Amino acid sequence: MPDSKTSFSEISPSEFFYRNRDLAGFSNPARALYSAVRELVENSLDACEAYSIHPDIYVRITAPEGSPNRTDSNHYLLKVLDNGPGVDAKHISRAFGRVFFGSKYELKQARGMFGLGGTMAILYGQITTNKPVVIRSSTDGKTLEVIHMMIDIQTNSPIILRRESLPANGSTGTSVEVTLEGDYPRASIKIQEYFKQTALVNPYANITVVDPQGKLSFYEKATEQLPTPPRETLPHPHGTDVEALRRIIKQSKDPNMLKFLCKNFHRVGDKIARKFLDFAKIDPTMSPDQLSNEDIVTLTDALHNFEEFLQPDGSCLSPLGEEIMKTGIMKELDPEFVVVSVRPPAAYSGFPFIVEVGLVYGSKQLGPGLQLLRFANRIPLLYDEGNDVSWKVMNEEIDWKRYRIPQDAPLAIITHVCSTKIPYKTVGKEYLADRIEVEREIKNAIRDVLRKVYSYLSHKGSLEMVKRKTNIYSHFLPLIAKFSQDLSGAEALPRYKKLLESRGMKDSETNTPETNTPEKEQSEPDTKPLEDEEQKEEKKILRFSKEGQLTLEEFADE
Amino acid sequence: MPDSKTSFSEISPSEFFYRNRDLAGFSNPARALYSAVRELVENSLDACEAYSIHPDIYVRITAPEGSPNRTDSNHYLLKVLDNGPGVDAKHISRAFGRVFFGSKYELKQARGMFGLGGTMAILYGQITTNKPVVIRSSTDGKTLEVIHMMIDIQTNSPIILRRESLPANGSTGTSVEVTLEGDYPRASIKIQEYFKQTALVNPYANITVVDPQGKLSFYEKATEQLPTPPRETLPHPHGTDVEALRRIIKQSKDPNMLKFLCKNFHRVGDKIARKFLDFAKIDPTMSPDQLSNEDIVTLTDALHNFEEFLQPDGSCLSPLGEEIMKTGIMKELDPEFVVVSVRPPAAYSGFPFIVEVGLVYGSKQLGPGLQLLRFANRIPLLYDEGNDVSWKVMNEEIDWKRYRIPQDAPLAIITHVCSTKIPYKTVGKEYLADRIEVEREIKNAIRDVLRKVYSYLSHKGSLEMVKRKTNIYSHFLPLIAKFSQDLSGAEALPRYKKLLESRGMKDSETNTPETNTPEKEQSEPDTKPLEDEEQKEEKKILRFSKEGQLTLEEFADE
Amino acid sequence: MSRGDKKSQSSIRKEDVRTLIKNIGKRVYKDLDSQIFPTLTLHTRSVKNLVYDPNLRQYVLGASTVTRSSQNIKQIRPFTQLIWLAYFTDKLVSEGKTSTLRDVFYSAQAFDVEFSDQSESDDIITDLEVILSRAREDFNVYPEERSAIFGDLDIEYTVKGYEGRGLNLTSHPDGFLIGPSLSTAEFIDTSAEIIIAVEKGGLFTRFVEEKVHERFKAIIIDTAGQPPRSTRYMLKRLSQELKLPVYVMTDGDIYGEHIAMVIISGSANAAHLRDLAVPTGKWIGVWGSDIIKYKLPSIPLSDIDIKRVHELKRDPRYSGGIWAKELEVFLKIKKKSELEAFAKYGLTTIVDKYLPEKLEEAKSY
Amino acid sequence: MSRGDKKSQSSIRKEDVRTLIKNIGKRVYKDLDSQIFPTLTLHTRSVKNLVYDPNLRQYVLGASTVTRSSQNIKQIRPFTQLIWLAYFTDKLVSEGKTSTLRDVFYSAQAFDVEFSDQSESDDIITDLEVILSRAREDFNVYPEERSAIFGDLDIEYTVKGYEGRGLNLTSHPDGFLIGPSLSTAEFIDTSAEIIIAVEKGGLFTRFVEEKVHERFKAIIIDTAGQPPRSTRYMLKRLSQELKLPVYVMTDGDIYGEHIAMVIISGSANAAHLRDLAVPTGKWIGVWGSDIIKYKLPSIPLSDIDIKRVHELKRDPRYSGGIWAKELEVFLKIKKKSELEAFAKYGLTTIVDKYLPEKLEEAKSY
Repeated sequence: MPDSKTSFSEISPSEFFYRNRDLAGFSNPARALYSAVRELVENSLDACEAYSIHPDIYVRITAPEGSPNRTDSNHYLLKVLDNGPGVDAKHISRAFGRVFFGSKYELKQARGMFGLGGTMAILYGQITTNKPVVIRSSTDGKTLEVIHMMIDIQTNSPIILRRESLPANGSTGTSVEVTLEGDYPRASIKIQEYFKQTALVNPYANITVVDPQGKLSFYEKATEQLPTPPRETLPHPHGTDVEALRRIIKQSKDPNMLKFLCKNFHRVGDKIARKFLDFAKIDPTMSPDQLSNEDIVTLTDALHNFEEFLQPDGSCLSPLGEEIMKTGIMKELDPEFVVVSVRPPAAYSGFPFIVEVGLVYGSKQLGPGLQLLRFANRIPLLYDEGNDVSWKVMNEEIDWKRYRIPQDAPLAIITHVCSTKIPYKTVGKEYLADRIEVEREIKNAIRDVLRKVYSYLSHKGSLEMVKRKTNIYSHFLPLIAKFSQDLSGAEALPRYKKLLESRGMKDSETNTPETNTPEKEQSEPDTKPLEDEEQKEEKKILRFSKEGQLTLEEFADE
Repeated sequence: MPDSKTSFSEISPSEFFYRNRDLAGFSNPARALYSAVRELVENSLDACEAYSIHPDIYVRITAPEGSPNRTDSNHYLLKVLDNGPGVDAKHISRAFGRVFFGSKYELKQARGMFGLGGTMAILYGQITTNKPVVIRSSTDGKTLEVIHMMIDIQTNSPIILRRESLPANGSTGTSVEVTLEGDYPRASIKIQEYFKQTALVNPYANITVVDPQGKLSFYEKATEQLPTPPRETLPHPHGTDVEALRRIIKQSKDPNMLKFLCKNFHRVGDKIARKFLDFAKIDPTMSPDQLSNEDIVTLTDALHNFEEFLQPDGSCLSPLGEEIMKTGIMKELDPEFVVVSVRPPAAYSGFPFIVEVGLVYGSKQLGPGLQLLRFANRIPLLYDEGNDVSWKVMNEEIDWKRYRIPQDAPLAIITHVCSTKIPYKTVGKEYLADRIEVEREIKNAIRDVLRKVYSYLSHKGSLEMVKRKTNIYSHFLPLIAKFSQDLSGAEALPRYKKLLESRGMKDSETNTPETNTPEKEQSEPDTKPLEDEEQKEEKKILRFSKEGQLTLEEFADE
Repeated sequence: MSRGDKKSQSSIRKEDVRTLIKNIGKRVYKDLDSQIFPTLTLHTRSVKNLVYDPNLRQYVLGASTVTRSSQNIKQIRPFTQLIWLAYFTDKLVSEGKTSTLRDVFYSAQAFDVEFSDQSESDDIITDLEVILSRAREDFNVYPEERSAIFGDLDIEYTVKGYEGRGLNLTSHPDGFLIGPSLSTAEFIDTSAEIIIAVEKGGLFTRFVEEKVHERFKAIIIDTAGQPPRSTRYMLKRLSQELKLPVYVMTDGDIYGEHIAMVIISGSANAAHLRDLAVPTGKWIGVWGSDIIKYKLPSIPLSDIDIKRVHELKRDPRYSGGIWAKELEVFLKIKKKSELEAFAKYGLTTIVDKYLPEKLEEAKSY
Repeated sequence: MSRGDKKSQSSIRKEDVRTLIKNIGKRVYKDLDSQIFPTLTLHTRSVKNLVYDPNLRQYVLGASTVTRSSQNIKQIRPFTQLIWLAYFTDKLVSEGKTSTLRDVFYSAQAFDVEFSDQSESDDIITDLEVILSRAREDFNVYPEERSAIFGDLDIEYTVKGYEGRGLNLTSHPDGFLIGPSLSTAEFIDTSAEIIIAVEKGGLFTRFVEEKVHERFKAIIIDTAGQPPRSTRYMLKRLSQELKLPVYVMTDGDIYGEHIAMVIISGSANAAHLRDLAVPTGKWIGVWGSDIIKYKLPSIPLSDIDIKRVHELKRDPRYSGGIWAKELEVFLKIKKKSELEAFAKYGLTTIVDKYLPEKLEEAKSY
């Protein structure tokens, strides 16, 4: 048999993503422009927050100057400037010019997940316009490092075309200028929505955007409060696989298994470690070096199956928190009513995560009908809503009827999942897989906010009713008296006024009907919807249309 | 500012996919087992076909032997053995132990797209079970190369644990044995469906599958005819970006632009090259080396915008063709009626593709209601149907009412897209993006098969009618005569028999009512549905339910 | 010939219901006058409190009761509406006027006791029915739908303006609407020996044309599908006062069977009422077995039909006799036919052949 | 008092239709006898051939025709069915029987010309209407739905078995069904001066109870929603033969307005027929402006309602007068009310106040 037909070759990571750029969200000019904007903005936000700096981001999209002999209508110059800590001179070229080189490979929450986005934007710019990227960075406010460079895709390495050190203007930060093919007219709606929603979950950031028409949008910060920056964390036993375990063993110098466990795993103390070793039938004094390949597999299984490990704590996570989330919502949506539910930390496969859900009622910015805004690690997710776990929960897991929310209520649900590892289904970071643990937390949080809006709306309704009729008894009792007089043929009205007075004394009963109703068990239709909701099999009565609007399916009676 | 907070690091491609294995379809034990099976099987099929060998694939999934001190219920040994050309001894370890090393990086049609799948299966096995993979391969039928190896994920390189050369049994081929964590009970339905559908589009292959319960399924080949293997092709001008152009220029030694174009691009001859150079205002005698960076961008734009380049031909593609597709369908579905429509080659962004669509009516293997089977480069696509372009076309672009197909008709549509580059949306290869060009071809092919089934069903109806009443005139004319006699009060029947005899002579008219009807323009209701369908705005009357079943939405009249 | 012998039945009934209504008012008045928050107690209408009475062969309300109190802030509004309805219907009866369900909904607005929608006012009307154990027709509240009657029956109106005027129900060959006047008319004289209720207006017209009333000495009633309660009440009165047997003829499907069942055994929705069932009535067809026997054109049962059969099989009213037997036949043959299907054999076949055969057959079961 | 002066109108009409039907048969017979494949030519009923006639204020069929030929293998079956239908209805008319649309569907089976479904047989019935330019009621085919009439009108039946028998239409206070007998009855005498058609049975009963027939010298007709054609035909006859003005009272919404429009100007579906419109009729309410004027309880228009308004605005029948004006009002106030809404002011307000005011108002427009 000839062997000439099969020729083997190797490609670099850059080459891989160059060939398969669709995978990273760079599938067409409109989508690519959107992806480039968000990847660079998210890098900037991550950098600022890691140093507890209030982000001040400037984004400009323009047609590039020059190029007199051709039309550049579809080539855009994208500039993203931040006030972050800057990038060390020695790292700049690789950080932006090498795929799989970056600062996002630690076990802590960050917007970036794949260490890929910024480089992809630059790579895409280069293959569509052949223009170098210009990076400016200052880490001390004194010197500004300026680098013009391109990427050698075949070797996955930067080619520096020009490099200079200039005096800086006193502030630190990084700016990236990349020229790329784009389609702003088609991308503009998503880009605007992206900034609007980014401002919503990052209300401590100033963001300035100048579009190709020169229109400036300024999203001003509404709070000085920054979320606590996440800390790097040790791996949780439940999320440890054979490969990870082997690496830890190799790196650690711990004399015995007990120490080894306590030092290298998240929330494993002496007591739990001993319990675990007993469970796994491993001698606590044994040296980790002695573990055979077979032992490592057994140990991994044991780590997965031991149920007494503590759940991950949230120290490596940086949720928005109720206050910041409310601030952002108030700022961008200005609703009549807002409520936020922050769930305690939970974990899937050993990765900790926190779900935060906001509910907005009566915002003029939102149309009628239910809307869903999705966020993950403070990134808005704008594409492929129908595949997302939040969408699934709202569509299939919530019994909307119970909350008696009018069909066209101006309601928005805002879900935010933060985690050391967001379970994205694609490199394009657009939707979350339906991990059962995440699904459960989202469900509980949504139910929580729905309960609150239900009670808000009920109370609002009650108050309005009470306002309209200062005393419900004084309205109805005279009517009962009149009708009964007529029916009984009596000559005068019955002496019911004393009764009315007795009611007048107990005015509280009419003012807070929700809480003081004495015969609560009889008023079933009102309280039932909120009882035992967690246990009961739920009926699905609300469906999202393709546009994300909520529509009601009536159940016709037999 | 301190710089200690930002620590940069680099990861290898293996490391990247190790961390993000969800992206490649290895998200949980059930899905991972399924993905491992298909990646290895598809490698085997690709290898055989490249050498025009009738594939003979043996797949076995078993619980591994040994390991007395632990339960191995979730660890499976997967073995895939083929009769392909084998892998050269010098390539084996890297081909299976290095991400981004492979034989699939040429511009021709193959099942593999990312050069990733086989290695991912091995990598996943290793990180879940810590067991080495065993690869056996013979390229000459005399020597069998056996390699036990693992992957050093951090460096993306194979670690050979044992290597031996043994005498072979006379046949060439490769076998891979990988031990991995799996969940066969949950994966089994998809795996079975996978083999069933694979047999459908690869009817020239023998496939033997032994499941963990020892049950053997044998999919026997039904034809000796192999599809023509695809040839590697030159890039098409429309699909060339700046980076690609630069590389071609660097490699080529052509003296002038005219030669350069003719030699390096798909279907560019002297005449077209001259026209193009005139269009791009480039001197045909200019040396390619003289092109500046700026020129390359201008040239790329010109290559994209020149509309007179020929469409890619199908030489680099290997469609199944009508005959093989029908054979596969008959073999696996045994339907009452089958029709296949093969579209001419088309292209999106310079990548050639061919759409083939089969339609099956009345198969006992299929339930009632419309079903969709999707294939790309002879791979069945089983997940995420709702996101696929074929689903979109069937759901939104086809006016089912025109084809008068009963709501619960036992109908299956089989779409096969083959291309040098399938526009997958994810590395998991589960659904195709809705590229407009692909969408159009699928739409046309589906309409074509629907027209054919329509005429089949109509004709079937007519024949049955004719069978029932040998002569339609001899049934109705006497009735007309009788009623008219009664109405007119005449004493005898009218003398209509001569008329009947005249009809008896022209028997053809009753036997082929579809073609010989003289007043066709009057029989509007029957022919209208199939006219002007391409131009008219279509109503959408059929929707898929979540399960892929077709349901009818009635349009109520005013 | 048979003759109704309770001449003033209808007017007695009306007086009776007024007394009951007034009693509610008196009780409430007394409470109020004693500075007690008045309450009303009525039988619960929830599904749990529905009891099948095998002797009556109908559903009745069980023992469970619920108390509506004017003291309860959530109940005072429906309580007032109920008292208002008593007041309103008392006026209706005394003035000899009728009201539709829809009218009740709107009328409340003038008295500041408005309902949020008609289902709410319909509910209160049913509450009053439960309290009084009387059908709403007894207090002059009617739905819109009406069916028709034809046959040799002399009636005498009791409604205002027509008191004492008589009519023979063969005098209009399109049939007479069964409205408030006819429901409350006295039955004076008849030569009829049976009552035949048919499900469809088309067949009703056919029966009249083919003189079924003369040939079979029958009074014919068009139930117009599932008969409105006024028609069921009419059937009940005809059966009881004239002592005539009632035969029901429906389409050959389970919906037809259920129409017959409701006429004969009452409906679950009206479990609180006893005067709407004709327990001696007989369903004479079209049975599932007739579809076979008469080779009727038929269409297959749909999935919904089959689901419905299984539901009915769990209903205790269907637990025996022709009811259970024919359900099984439908399930077995999976076909249904319409009354009009007999037209295949000529328009009059159903009268000339089917009807006499089925009436004969009915004697023996 | 007015008096119908074409005494035998109905029977003349029947004879007339039989002649027309028989002529079809004769023509077909002649062709067959001459060894020619018979054909029938009729006006096309496609939307393209619908023409609005502003003088008649109704849709009529245009000049385009279509020929059905027994030579065409695809047309011979419907051709035969059409001839069969002529044969069948000729029998119906001669024997004085009626048939429902459903009966026609089943009856065909006996003659081996079966229809695949009722819509097919309904289509053939319409074809026959087009050929004869006569409504199906003229050849004794009736739909099932029926509405009712009440008022001082003496009629004389022409149907078999009742020939010459008379009836006064006040003799049954629940109203008389408008069925085949009444449709074909002769109008003998009346003291009525106007005809009032109301959309709803509930209001019809109210009008009877409140003696609208006496107080306003009116014949009252319950159209039961969109009136069946037999009722529109009845209205046409009452208007023409008795020379009485017709007033239409509907719910205060665009569907009500459209019911009035169809009564007055005919429907697009019956563009081939001229005897179903009452061009002198007047819609007296409930208008959109009445909702405001009388402060009626109302509900908001739905999106579908609003869409429907825009559709109607494009309809030439709505291009002026009260029709256009009130459409605009509905669109502006975005509300609708029902007739029953007047019950808010008491059950009799609609009769005591609204009706006289609107009748007065109708004089001036």
